Amino acid sequence: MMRMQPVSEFKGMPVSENPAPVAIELSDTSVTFGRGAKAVPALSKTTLRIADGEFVALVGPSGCGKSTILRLVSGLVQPTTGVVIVGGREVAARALRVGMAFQNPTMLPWMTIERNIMLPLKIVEPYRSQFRKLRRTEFRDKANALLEQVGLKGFGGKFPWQLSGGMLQRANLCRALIHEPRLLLLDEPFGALDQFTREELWSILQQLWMTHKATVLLVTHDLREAGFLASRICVMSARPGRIVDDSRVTFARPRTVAMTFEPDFVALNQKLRAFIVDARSASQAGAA
Amino acid sequence: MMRMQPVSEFKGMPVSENPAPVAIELSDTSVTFGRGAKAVPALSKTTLRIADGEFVALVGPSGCGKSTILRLVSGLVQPTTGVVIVGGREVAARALRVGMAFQNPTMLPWMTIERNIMLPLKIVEPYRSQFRKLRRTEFRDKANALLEQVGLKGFGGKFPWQLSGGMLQRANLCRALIHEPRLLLLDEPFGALDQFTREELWSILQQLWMTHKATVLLVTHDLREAGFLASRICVMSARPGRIVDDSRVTFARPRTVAMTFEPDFVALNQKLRAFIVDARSASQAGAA
Amino acid sequence: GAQETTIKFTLGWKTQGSDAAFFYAKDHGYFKEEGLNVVIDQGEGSGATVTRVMSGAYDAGFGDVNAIIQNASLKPQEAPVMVYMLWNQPPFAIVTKKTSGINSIKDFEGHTLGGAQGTPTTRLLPVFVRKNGLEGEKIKISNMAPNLQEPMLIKGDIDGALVFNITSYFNLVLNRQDPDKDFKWFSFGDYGLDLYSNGVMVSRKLLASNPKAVAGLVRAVNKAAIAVAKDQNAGMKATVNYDNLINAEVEKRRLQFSYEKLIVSPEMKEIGVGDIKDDRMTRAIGIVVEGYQLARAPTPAEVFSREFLPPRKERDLVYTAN
Amino acid sequence: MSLLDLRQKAWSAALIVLFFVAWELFCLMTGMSDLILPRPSQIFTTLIEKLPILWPHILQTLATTMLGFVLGVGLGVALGAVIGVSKTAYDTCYPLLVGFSSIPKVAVVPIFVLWFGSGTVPAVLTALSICFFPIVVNIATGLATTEPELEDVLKALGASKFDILWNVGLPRTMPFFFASLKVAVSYAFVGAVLSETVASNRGIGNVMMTASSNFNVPLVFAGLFVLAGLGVALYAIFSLIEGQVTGWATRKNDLIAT
Amino acid sequence: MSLLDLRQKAWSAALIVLFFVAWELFCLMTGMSDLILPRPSQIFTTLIEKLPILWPHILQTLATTMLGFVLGVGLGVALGAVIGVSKTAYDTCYPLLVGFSSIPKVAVVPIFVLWFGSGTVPAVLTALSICFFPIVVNIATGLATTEPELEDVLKALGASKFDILWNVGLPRTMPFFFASLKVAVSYAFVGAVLSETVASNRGIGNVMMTASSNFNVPLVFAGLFVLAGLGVALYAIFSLIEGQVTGWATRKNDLIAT
Ligand SMILES: Nc1ncnc2c1ncn2[C@@H]1O[C@H](COP(=O)(O)OP(=O)(O)OP(=O)(O)O)[C@@H](O)[C@H]1O
Ligand SMILES: Nc1ncnc2c1ncn2[C@@H]1O[C@H](COP(=O)(O)OP(=O)(O)OP(=O)(O)O)[C@@H](O)[C@H]1O
Ligand SMILES: [Mg+2]
Ligand SMILES: [Mg+2]
Repeated sequence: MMRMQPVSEFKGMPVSENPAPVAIELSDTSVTFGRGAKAVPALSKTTLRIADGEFVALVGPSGCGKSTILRLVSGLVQPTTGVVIVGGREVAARALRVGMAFQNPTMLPWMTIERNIMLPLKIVEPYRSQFRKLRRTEFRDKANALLEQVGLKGFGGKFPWQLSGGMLQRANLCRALIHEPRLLLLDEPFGALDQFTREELWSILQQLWMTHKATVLLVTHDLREAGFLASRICVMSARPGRIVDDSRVTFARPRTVAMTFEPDFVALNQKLRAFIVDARSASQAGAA
Repeated sequence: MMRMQPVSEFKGMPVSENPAPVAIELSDTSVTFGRGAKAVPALSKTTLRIADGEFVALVGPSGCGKSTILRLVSGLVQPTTGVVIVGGREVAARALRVGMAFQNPTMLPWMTIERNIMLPLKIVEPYRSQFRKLRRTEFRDKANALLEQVGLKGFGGKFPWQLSGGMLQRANLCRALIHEPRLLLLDEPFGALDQFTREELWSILQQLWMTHKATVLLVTHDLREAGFLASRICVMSARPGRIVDDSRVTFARPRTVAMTFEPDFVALNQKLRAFIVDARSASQAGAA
Repeated sequence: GAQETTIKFTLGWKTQGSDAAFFYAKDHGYFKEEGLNVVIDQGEGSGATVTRVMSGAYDAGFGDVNAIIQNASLKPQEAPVMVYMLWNQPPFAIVTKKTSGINSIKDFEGHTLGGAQGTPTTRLLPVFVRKNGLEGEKIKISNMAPNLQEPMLIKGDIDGALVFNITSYFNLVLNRQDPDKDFKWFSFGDYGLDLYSNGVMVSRKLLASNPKAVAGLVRAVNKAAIAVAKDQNAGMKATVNYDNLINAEVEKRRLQFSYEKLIVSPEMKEIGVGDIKDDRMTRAIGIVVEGYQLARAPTPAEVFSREFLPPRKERDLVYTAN
Repeated sequence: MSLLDLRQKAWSAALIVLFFVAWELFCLMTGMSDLILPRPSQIFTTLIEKLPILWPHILQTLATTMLGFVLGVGLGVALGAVIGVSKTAYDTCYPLLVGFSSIPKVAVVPIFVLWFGSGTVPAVLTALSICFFPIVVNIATGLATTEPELEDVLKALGASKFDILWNVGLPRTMPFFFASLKVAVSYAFVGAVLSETVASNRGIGNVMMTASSNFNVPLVFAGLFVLAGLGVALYAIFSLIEGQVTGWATRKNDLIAT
Repeated sequence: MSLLDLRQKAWSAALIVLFFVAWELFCLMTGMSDLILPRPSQIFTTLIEKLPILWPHILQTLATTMLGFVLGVGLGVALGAVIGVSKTAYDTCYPLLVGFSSIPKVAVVPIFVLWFGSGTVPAVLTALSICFFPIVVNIATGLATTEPELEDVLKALGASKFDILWNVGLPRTMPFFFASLKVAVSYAFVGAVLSETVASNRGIGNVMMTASSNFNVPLVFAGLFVLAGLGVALYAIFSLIEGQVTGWATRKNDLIAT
């Protein structure tokens, strides 16, 4: 078993010193839905820079704007103020190959799971141009291999409504991964899974990241998950959210589940908890 | 702070000795979806008896049939074999006032959150007959009071798609509670919430249960949650699930979040984990 | 031959026995002899024939001269020209049920007459009323489609119908009525409305560009009309040949009716089939101008051209029923 | 958004005007006879000139159409609900209804006239019988394709079939109900006018019939324009209601506009 | 399930037969004249008797209808897609289309005839012009009400508008597309027959017109039955395809049957 390396700088490190090229940059980005009296501020002015190949976890209270940040990065939401730069271009999700697992695993109901998972291959180059040619069965094999990895062997031919909540979520993850994206946006991808399936998938995801070094932005409510997977954890305040803490996680990789029960890891968890408690109470005081 | 009482009989206690009247009874109930070559067994023959006023948590790996059990009890799925008796009548969900929080918080998209939450009042007696009369504003106040309790004050007038995943889940819980059901079926009601919101809601739910003594069947993946809330935890095996363990949880009430970090509680968690690991590996060996 | 001229020809209505001459001419190669390829289409009303020819969709057709008068009044340069007046007598009539208690035209007052909108019978009723000194306000008119007139008359919804006798007579037969015994007929011709009616008309364009074809067409039709007058069975054979859906028995009676009531007349015997008398036409134009409230009365020459008629001796028609 | 909205509306209006201008120019350029296709300017002139005469006819047609339409909507919703809910009704009614609506109503009008006399009753019946089918089809399809997850919300509460229909099925079907109204209202006009041309002493259909036998083609077209105008006016009214009722279903467009 | 299915089908067939029996009895009891409403037995007898004569006419009508229908579906889908996607097109085209479809096609047929001569071309055009509107409306509504969440799946991948239309909008709209086909196909028959009654020497419409002017009412009704039969036959074909394509949307019924 690997030894865990103690971490000293949970907080306060200015992340912008990072020398790697920038994959995602939010500068003073805020989002307000609706207008006038019905306006709902979803995200306060937020500045966030994520380097190429980083694995960033985003944690924060419900409704603070985590999904909104993912949607900004994937170009599904336009910023109300500020800019979003992805892969060097402004809100150009197309500039990078993006894979996104939505919080609500929306599968297209008229397609089988297999075809749902193959969807990115049908849309995204270079797979797109090969889709109609001989490679179709190859792609199908790829989809089924992924399904097997997440424990859904044999469910490729089912329709979405024939799967349980957790199974759908796993299929959703497959769809985000199948085209080997350079930028992976995961919105609570393991929320509906039991602890063991979840831990298995953590390891798989870690393995994937260590081989491909894609940039990953993970939204999660599980601090153990964040600690296990991320190289950096951003904590957000309550709605409208801002980033109130930004910490490096430097445990050695590959990390194991057993590590998460060791004191150092638990200490990290406790620290993060404290931040979130602060953020929540601050916002509640502010609201009162 | 309350002292926690040590628990000795996690396992093996025959539950049928319970003298309270039976609220839910599954006898040799199994469910298979589809037929012929496409048949998917979702639930093995299961026998489960839940007494009136019990708080039962159902845990188990993803896809094992937990939601299917809830759907059996609420009459949404017919058993393939065996019978389901609810409130003394066969698959007569109508016999008891049922409140159900679905795993996927399906709000009717054409109604505001407030109206979605008031839906049970529109359908279920005795509220139904009062709905069109003067009590409408009273009901609205009730809905808004519930919304405030789960931290959604001011969101009653929004439409479902204007809420974040976690907010929807909280609204979903409100809809299950508003008509003060005698039987509460909760399918992972806190899955998309951060730890703190979740813990707050645990306490609220515990409080509710202690006052109203409704029968509760809770599906969850969080063993801490099960331990905190339930008076009995049933562990299911992998698909097609059966109940492999059925334990009493006898910590004194009201339980507090701090209690969940104490050694006895952690020990309970570890024991349950062990069961699930067993169940999973057994099923995987069986499948191989 | 190679030089065949194609003429698109529209009938006045769906296939009827009274159109036998055209089918006979086609079947017996009369058109071919004239170097013509005549394509015969069914029509949507003898008034609509004018529109069809005027618009250029058809070169020629069998239709109502009164509709020509109407159009010639407004657009003398576009209105088609009648070149062969087959129906010498007007078919316009009012038919009443004997049980309705109408014994003379005076009895129309206080009764309801059913009219098909736009048909000459309906349109000319005011002239009929005026010429016969009736009180128009006392006659109620109810509008309906032509094929509803007889059923509604039989049913008693209306007391009389403004009709074409050649159509209505057989409609009553088909409705299992006895049109002679149970019904009274008031023919417009007998009450001062001595109009011409259907004949062969051609477009101004054809007239200008190919007068030889017009002459050929008239010659062929004339020859056929005379032949069918002698042998209606042969005429019916050609008709059934064209459209096997018709009720041959009734249509033969209709064919004979057309000769007996509409074609053969003292005037026809005098001037030959196909021709008109200009003074009678002038009077007829006057009636139409009055009835349709036209701004200008066209001259008979604007409406009818006898330029293409075969010589008088070739236009002796002798009708023998068989 | 309101500015954008205005600009968009202006664009649409301009395009509609453009359509008529193109028509006018087409007629002028090809020297089209007004016996075949009059120019819009001629039609409008005739329309304005003859409006006082046309007015009672317009009211008559509007009244019969609306009556037939309202009855047709009622029948359509009821039949659609039955077909959408019951498989047997689906198998029984659909063939009969498709068969019935494949029959040209011109053939049926005379029967109505002989039974009910000429005038308003057959016009109402024809309007009804021509306009209810699109509503049936859309209501039935909407109900049959309602997501079971939505229905489960009510089923779990022990709701009756009617409760589910009323609270889930019908609201979910509203967008397609309004879609079918657009078809139904225009066909209701066609039906009423059709019947008027067959047997009636009043109404636009009657006017058009007379005008057509007078070779007054501009007046025929004026009648058509009146019909089109009435259709569009009713469409506009439904659109307003639709905007209120089915906003939830077209939220996409809101988001784009934001 | 297959047994249940069979029983259900038998029920439906029985109900349909019952409908005709009721009609027969109604006519017998009221002593209805066959000049107004013939008995089904008379109609079937006439139909079988005249079938050899009717046959070429049936083929003619079927051919023109199908041609008009196919063109109408093409036009309808294309226009519906444009309207469903673009707000400007929605505002521009809807009023024009509602206006156009409020116009009785009887008034338009003569124009087609004057331009294209009588016969097949105006019949095809009339069938087309009468049947495309329901398709437009349902495609447009289906596209406009597609859940943005479904589209987001593709948008996040950087899919083009066309990709989204093809992979999400159209499949999602299929149930309502098929619904509109049921309306469209029956109206296509109406259109073709309408045109044939006005101007054609062949086709069911012509037969019916001739029969009607001969007061051969049983033959008129035989023609109507042929039309209804053709409509139902095409409906049955579409139903088969529909079952394959839109099964996902009606999964509810599967669950009930399970
Ligand atoms: N389409 C929308 N229209 C209006 N408000 C919206 C919309 N989408 C999100 N919001 C609001 O924006 C805020 C942030 O939403 P977001 O989905 O980003 O939260 P989140 O951090 O992902 O929460 P959760 O953990 O519960 O999923 C919420 O208050 C929500 O109500
Ligand atoms: N409608 C259906 N048709 C076919 N199979 C179904 C259907 N609903 C559920 N299943 C199957 O039944 C099994 C149990 O599903 P269920 O939803 O009860 O699981 P679960 O225990 O709730 O899982 P999770 O924790 O992932 O929500 C799954 O394997 C699923 O594929
Ligand atoms: Mg979220
Ligand atoms: Mg579940």
